[in-house]
Amino acid sequence: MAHAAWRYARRNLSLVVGIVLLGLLALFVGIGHLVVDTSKSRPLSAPAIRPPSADHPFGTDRQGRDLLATMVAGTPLTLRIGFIAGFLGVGVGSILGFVSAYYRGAVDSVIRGIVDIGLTVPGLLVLIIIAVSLRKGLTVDQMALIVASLAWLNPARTVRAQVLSMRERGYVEVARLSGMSGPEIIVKELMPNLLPYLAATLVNAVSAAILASIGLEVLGLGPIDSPTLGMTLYWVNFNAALINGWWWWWLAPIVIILVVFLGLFFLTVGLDEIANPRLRRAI
Amino acid sequence: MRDLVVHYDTPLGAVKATDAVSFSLGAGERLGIAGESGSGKTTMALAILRLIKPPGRIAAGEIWLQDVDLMALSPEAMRQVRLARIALIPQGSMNSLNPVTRIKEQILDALRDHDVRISRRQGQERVRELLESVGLRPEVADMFPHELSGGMKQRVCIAIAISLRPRVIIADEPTSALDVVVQKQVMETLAKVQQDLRAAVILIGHDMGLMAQFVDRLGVMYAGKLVEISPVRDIFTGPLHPYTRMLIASLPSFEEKGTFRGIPGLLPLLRDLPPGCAFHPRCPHAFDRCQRDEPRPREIQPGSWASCHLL
Amino acid sequence: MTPLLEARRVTKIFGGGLFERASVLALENFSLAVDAERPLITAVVGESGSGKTTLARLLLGLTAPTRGDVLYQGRDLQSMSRADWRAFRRDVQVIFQDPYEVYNPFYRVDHVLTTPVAKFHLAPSRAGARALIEDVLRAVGLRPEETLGRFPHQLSGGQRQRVMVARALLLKPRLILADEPVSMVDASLRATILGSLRSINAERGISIVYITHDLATAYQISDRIIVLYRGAVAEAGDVELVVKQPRHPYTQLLLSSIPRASAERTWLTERTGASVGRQDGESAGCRFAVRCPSAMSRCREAPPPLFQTDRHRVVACYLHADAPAQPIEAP
Amino acid sequence: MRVDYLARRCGVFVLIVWIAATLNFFLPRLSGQDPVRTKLLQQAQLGGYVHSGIDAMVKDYDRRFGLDRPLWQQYLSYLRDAARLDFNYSIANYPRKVNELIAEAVPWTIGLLGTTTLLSFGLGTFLGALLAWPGAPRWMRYLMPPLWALHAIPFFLLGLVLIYLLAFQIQLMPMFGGYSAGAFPGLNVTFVWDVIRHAILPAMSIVLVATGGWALAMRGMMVTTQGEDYVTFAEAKGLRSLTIFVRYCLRNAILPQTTALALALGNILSGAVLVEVIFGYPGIGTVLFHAIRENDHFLIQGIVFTVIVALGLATLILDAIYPLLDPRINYRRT
Repeated sequence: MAHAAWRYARRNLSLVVGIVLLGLLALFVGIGHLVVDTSKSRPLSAPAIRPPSADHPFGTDRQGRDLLATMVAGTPLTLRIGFIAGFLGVGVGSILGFVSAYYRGAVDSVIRGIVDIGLTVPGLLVLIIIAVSLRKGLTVDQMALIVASLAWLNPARTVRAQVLSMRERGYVEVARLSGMSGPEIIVKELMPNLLPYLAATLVNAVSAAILASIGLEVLGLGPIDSPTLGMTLYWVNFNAALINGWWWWWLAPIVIILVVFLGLFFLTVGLDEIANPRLRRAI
Repeated sequence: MRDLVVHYDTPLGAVKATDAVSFSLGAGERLGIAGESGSGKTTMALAILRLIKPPGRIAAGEIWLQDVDLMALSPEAMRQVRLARIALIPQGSMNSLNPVTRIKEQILDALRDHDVRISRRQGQERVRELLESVGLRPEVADMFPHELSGGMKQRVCIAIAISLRPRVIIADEPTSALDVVVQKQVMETLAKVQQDLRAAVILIGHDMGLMAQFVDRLGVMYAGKLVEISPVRDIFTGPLHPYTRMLIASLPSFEEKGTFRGIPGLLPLLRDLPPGCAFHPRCPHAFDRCQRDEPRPREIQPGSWASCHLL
Repeated sequence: MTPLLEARRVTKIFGGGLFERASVLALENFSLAVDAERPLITAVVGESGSGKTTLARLLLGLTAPTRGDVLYQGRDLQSMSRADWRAFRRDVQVIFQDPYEVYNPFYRVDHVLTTPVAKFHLAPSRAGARALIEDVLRAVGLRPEETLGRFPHQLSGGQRQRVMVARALLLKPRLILADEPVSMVDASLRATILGSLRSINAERGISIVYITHDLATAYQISDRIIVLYRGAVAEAGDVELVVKQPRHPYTQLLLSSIPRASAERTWLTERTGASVGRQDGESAGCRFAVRCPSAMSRCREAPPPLFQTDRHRVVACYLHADAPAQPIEAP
Repeated sequence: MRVDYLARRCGVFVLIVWIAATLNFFLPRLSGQDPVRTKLLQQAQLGGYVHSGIDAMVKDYDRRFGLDRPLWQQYLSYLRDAARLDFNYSIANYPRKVNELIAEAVPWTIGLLGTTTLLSFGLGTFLGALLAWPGAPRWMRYLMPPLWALHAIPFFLLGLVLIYLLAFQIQLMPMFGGYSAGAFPGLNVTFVWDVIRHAILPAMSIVLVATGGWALAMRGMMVTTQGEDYVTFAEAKGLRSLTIFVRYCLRNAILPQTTALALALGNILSGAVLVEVIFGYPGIGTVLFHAIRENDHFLIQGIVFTVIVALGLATLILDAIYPLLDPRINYRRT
């Protein structure tokens, strides 16, 4: 089994790169929680504006947070928002996509209308309106729900397109004539072919959700007192860390965010390769 | 064509799509190449025009057009040969024409790229003349491919093919996607334009009836090899190669009803061909020599060649 | 005796809904009765756009008729109970045209055989199921050890189509509907598959409706034939009569257009008429009038009924108006 | 035939405008109390630095959206105002109207967003097409991996890195704002050059990321197109490879690319807002950022409505152009 995995890995490099990047991130957070006292991520738990040193490897910020502790505590929170919003989005989106593509009719045109218009409206602005209206001490999970409220649009569109093309295939009709019922066909005939697409759409949704949540936080609409990556960037901007030359303050969150997005991006490309490999069949 | 060998490199190793195919074509002659799927007939056609794309490549063989060896030509020289001297009528599939440009542009761009200096008005005139010669109304010039029926699209392809008065026209299953009534009209159009140009035609396909009624000489391909090539009357009165004989026998005829004589066994996979003669697993007359060495094509009767140990 | 499956004056119109402007008349006033006691092979021949695939979907209950009804043992498909539908699915099976489309790439080919066995409880045990599957595979000339356990893309088009015939046999149906079963299969394998269809009909008494554009294979395999032109029956009856002495100008045109695989040269005529453009206009009378060499003014007024010119043949053409006209009912 | 295609597209546009207004009206009221009123009242009771205008605004607000008025009447008057693009006064910078603030910021955003989107779309499409063309120079193949990596990064992240490298360390470019503090706006060369210098970094952070995306998409489309039958027939016609590349491959591959542009406008804008915030660029993004900070609800709603409508218009224009590229459109029902 290992040999086959290795041979496949060589062919699908981007999948490997994606997994390695996210693996490193998981290691950093995992070990961090063992080694670092994450309570130091709260303000006034360390001397302010210290460049990286032995006792503060990532340095400290103006409000006296130890940046290493902030990163170790904040990264899982941002990822948590991404995963909750991503899973919710793909869950709701794929069900709507399935229903509208498989049962067609009025349901399909309504869902298609909402999705098409929804995708032309800039998501961030709608999220801003929502966040501004609820601005009384957001928690991380509320943030995830806000982002999830629009995260279902894209999955619905891609799943609907996939199911539409699959539904016309002959094997669906043969299954029906072999005595399979509607739901059975969805689970047994359509689902297995859809899984690789679903996986790629999920990773895309998580990535988009993280981007949206960081966007809101940078604008100051995030959970004010939690050490998420986006909020760190908000304080960086708020305190003009760039102009004051405190480079360590924004370097840490940016490197981690880069690793998150690059990892998710290569993962999506790898999963796409599984969903429709270019070399379908040898002669 | 002499000993043409085309390889397709696949992860499982090189596959011989055509293996040592040789034949000659006289001026104005109609040569048919019949074969089932995977027999290499389309590969051979594309090889003549040197349009084989990776992972395929022409491994060996020569292709002579009168006194010019096409293999030796530079890419630019070969480009000029295409359409001007050897034209292709594509498979009857529905998108051989550029979906977003009008018909007249698709005729004129071929003339322009072959450095035919004509004014706009002469161009329109030439387009109208070509469309008329294939039985299409002049208005078709300003239409888009999606506005034409299957038969009309094939007629446009014929018009393009004859626009530079080529010496050879290769028709690769030109009517396979058309209904039988429209097919007859299109083939009659092809016959007329061929006579006017006195051009040679290579008709590639799997419909033996079409071959019987259209071509002068017929070659039969099996698993990348030309197993028989003879005048079409001889092939249908007395086929030499067992595969040809069984292929003709399996055709549904209107004479005797209810006779189903299929060829047993399966079409061979090009990547693991049986040793010796590729047809021996399905051949009722196979004997030990057939499994050992590959038969060479020999002239059994004047003008009739076949490669089989029985003959 | 109520027929196993009957189409009575079925008409199907696509589109014409709120959005689509043009409505397309796919099939008009079509009748056919398949009676299980006399298992015959009926061929339905027509060019693309003649409505033959629509007919197949109507007979299988995959689409509903706009007018007229499709009856299974006297009961209208559109109002059948779940139990009736289960019986219908067992009794009426199908072979589709495209051997590449009917296999789910995720599963091995066995999936197509094991599903009906499980769904319709055709075998008491796994061993029983295995034996049943191997038996039907041999019946269509396939060796089980060479076929089972493989993925679809590892089998040739011909093998895959034969597995579909085996699948149809599993349920011991009383009618198999074959929609262009051999048009995508190579010539050498075509005869083998048609041969197995013929023997299934003869040995197992299964009626077959063979839908195709290829008049030659229709002649080889069928007992009676229906020629469709743009959704309407042009000629129908005993296959020897219709093919050897065609009465309808369209049938004659079809027969004369087929290039015969023989040494005599009869096909190419010097006449190369201009291409008839895309006929979109719906003519009121006979659909074939616009292309018919012997069209009369009468042909353009009203669509011709079916005239009974022989005991076993009807023709929808005014050239035979002297024969007794018949309400549109198959022989 | 084409008229009803356009009519339907305009219908969609009007629908988008209505949705934008409805979102603006209902979303804030989701949490029961009307946040705008509470903000106004809070400001009014603050006293101290509060300017006198607030009381006038509170009375005016109550007149139009008073609690005694039924919700649908409030909604109707809101729609009427939205139709006239009148979004009341800006709470934070009274007496200036929301429209004025938006009008000042819009040219900056259009300048930045318009140029970067067209630049990245054009450059990316051209680059993607070239990458798929066998005749392309060899070294271009090594352009792919960096384009790939850049494509994954959000705009504003690259912005931060660029500021640090090119503005802070090397002081090559201005770090902040739309023009130097002292300069007074006017159509003279120095000011225009000053604006361009300020716009370089924000523009780079968008173009470098977006170009990769368009190049990737176009390369994929070109590879598929090159496999089409009409390209094989074009080669058999002996056409020059440039003719095939432009009139057969590019001409067909550009169609899905244009559709993708229409779909991507929303995301591009969201990204650009953040870039403006990071660079303090005086466009819609920064105005929105300050409005959020000061809870200036009228300004926020004004900006959101204007942006959604602007994007709806851009999509409408793209939809109108599309049939010119693809003749099949006005034939086939969309």
